Amino acid sequence: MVDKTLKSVDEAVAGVFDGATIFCGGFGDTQLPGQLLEALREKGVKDLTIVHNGSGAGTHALGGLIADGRVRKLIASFPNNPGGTSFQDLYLKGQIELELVPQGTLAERIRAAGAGLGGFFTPTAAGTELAKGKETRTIDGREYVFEKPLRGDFAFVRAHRADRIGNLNFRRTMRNFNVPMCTAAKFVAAEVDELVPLGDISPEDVHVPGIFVDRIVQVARHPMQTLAATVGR
Amino acid sequence: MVDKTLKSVDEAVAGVFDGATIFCGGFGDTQLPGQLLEALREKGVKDLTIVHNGSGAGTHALGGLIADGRVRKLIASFPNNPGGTSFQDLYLKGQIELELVPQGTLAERIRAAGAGLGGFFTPTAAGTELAKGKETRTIDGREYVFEKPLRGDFAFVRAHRADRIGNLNFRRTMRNFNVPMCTAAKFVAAEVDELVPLGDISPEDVHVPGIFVDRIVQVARHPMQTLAATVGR
Amino acid sequence: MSLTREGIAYRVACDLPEGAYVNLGIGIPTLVSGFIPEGKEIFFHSENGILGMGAIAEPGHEDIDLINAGKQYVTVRPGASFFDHPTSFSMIRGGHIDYAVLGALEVAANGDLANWRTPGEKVPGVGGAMDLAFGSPNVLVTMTHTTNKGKPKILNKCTLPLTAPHCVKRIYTDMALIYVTPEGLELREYAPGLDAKTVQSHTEAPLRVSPDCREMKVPAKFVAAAQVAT
Amino acid sequence: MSLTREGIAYRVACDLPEGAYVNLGIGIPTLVSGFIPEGKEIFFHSENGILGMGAIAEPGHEDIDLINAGKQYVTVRPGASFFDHPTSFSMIRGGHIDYAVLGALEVAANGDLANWRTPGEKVPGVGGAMDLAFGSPNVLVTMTHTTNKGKPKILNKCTLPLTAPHCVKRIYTDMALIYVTPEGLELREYAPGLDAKTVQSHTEAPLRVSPDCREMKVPAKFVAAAQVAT
Repeated sequence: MVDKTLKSVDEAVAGVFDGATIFCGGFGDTQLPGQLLEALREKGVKDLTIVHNGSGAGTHALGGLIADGRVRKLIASFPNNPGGTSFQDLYLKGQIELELVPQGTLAERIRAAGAGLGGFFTPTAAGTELAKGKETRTIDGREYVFEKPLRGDFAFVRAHRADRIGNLNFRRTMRNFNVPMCTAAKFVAAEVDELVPLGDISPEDVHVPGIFVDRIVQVARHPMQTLAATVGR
Repeated sequence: MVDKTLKSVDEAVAGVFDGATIFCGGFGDTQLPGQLLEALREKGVKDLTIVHNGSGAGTHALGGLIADGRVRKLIASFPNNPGGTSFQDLYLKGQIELELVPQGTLAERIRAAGAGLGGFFTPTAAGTELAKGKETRTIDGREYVFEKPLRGDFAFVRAHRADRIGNLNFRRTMRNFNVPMCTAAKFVAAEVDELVPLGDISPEDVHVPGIFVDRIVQVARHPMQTLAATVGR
Repeated sequence: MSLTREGIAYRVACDLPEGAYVNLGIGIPTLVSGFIPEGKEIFFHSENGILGMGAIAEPGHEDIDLINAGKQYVTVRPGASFFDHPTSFSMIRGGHIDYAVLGALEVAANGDLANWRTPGEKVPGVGGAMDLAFGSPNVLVTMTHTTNKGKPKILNKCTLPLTAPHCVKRIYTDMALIYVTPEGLELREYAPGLDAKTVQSHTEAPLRVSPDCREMKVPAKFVAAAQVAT
Repeated sequence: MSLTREGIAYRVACDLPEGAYVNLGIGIPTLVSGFIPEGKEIFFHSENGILGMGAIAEPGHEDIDLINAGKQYVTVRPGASFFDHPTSFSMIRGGHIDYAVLGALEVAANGDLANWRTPGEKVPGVGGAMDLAFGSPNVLVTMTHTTNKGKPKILNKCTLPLTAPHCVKRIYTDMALIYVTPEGLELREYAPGLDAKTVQSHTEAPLRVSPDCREMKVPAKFVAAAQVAT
């Protein structure tokens, strides 16, 4: 019987190595795979490349990993969170690298890797400084920029429900980058609110089929990512 | 109040013009938008380009449209249904054109059009006769074929449930080409089993958001596409 | 005399037709949803995966898993849908979002938009701004007509890095409503108490005055004595 | 002596490891699912949007909306999922389908596969064959060793249009199990009652005999006196 469930987040991050490229799912800090990222912090790997929409606030999860100096490079669309972050401090000191990618291009590059494509032409950024040095092409009268797929060694995501074969289901706006990220990393681990018996997730409600997921761990949301912590109640 | 529902399939096909490119959703004949296609037959437009995975069996719906000589060209991946079709007869007589596209490439070309991309590189078909005359490129040591987006003037699909603003929900294997096709045509009409009040389809269960759909019509499946007709009961 | 921030948002809201699919950027654009009259159905898109977004969630009624692109806790309306990022940006880049209402730092006479990188900003961030500016067929800009030092923001040529070239269709400011046309900028409306000449004097790029040019019709509560802050 | 069609499918089934994601082509590959032992969990993919496909539906229990890529009414197992074509072919082309078991007309010594276009076929159709052949990291071919006229189908070079170059990993026939290696074809097993020399005599491409080469272990019911039909 296939069983992708793990007892602890430590097991899920055990294989991460120095220099790895890590997809970090979620959009906004409440949806980060906070417990997996904290386990990764504990593990102490370094020179990581992190792919995430933002740069992570505070001193836990992604913000903590960056504050600890474990991250060599961030690939993101919106790292300048208004609140100020560890990333911003390190970036201004020249101690962390940034590859800035428009949000839609970031999502599509990840999807392209998962879908086995060699790259695609997008109109976004054509004629702007974010297209500098990139191949462009005029197709049917419009200018496009060539973008290559973006692959990860590891993807860490947070989902709502999962079963033992790795099917994932998300609530509300939780899908975001998690869906493409699960398809495009060599090893994918999800922390979930709830582990349910096989068959409890209706086949129509599977948002990420188990084929894309290697390991599952049921764990409460990180205390700093709860509603109480976020809205101050 | 926005209301995309129509009373009849005739209204849904009213705008179709000679020479139009028509996306025909579904996979296999039971899932064709049979009532919309029959209405289109009735209308009598000609020189159509049809995009569909197969070529349609029998003498109703897609098979009927082709038998009537209304289709100038078929863009498909598997037009050689074992049972023999009107398409095959006309093709052998040189009376209909065929653009043969691998199934995954067909789906991805349609998706690319809906997603505003200028094209993509796929490994599929590199080095085979289906890549003849196409641009190829070696990316990270692998050969890829350049494929352009495929747009439709009209998309006709069959879904399970819909609401008045065009949200679509599908049962079981009904999603197939319908999902990308809805994103990539100028005018999209869906025939559905059931029209439900707004809010009855949970936001998590919307497979095609209403933004991609122009018109909805509730209509029973075409009699030739029912289980009784298919399994002979 | 000039419009308040709310006045600018109100004027945009008047122009959104029923059934429109609309993405609102941060700042003044966010206010637009508050001025859609009851009964006019508009579908608001949030790029993190919502169509049919409703109001900000009431305190005590937030859902931890339901946020908008600005990371605020929001609600959804009946008929809403959730989806992933590739789908959300397919909507944007594929031209399906009828209107993108965006803030701006500078707009040029040819519709060039600069809104993603301020001169003083040391850590850059682009988010979904470029995708929206390239993708939507109707990019509507809302901003104060001039900087808080009184310098024009509607220019012959943008000085800041572009978000997208030739993308802006209309400019809604505290002083005016201006259309971007193939023949250059066209002044369509001026704020109550102003006139075309005054608007031009705060605008670097030349304005053609539309034959239909008129004073903007907005409720008096949206008209302020002085220029509003950004 | 040679294997029956069921024998070929049985031999493939023995090689599929627990937890594998597998797509089965039409013909002999379809039979493979019938030989997975109880308790070995394999996930069958159907390119029209199913993962976790089960058996063909019993008469009277068909669901009009639940078909496989061969348009047969099928069932699903607990833990199945449904999805659209772009997602399904992302699985295939993205290398996520661990094993693609495909029929073949010809296979070449370098792993070239020809299975989509027969010489007599006047209306071409490719379906998902190329995506599977290019996408899966383990393309396993099942076929009769020779044509029904006794001509070899394992060749130095394919004569028919290719489905994909260099894609085949293993060839399962009624006579043998052959691995495609960078050094050419390697005979790993021969059908009960045959020997390496006999297999080579029905194979155009040269076979290297593996040091571990042995008689295939299959139940006697899967061994026939004569060659099976295609």
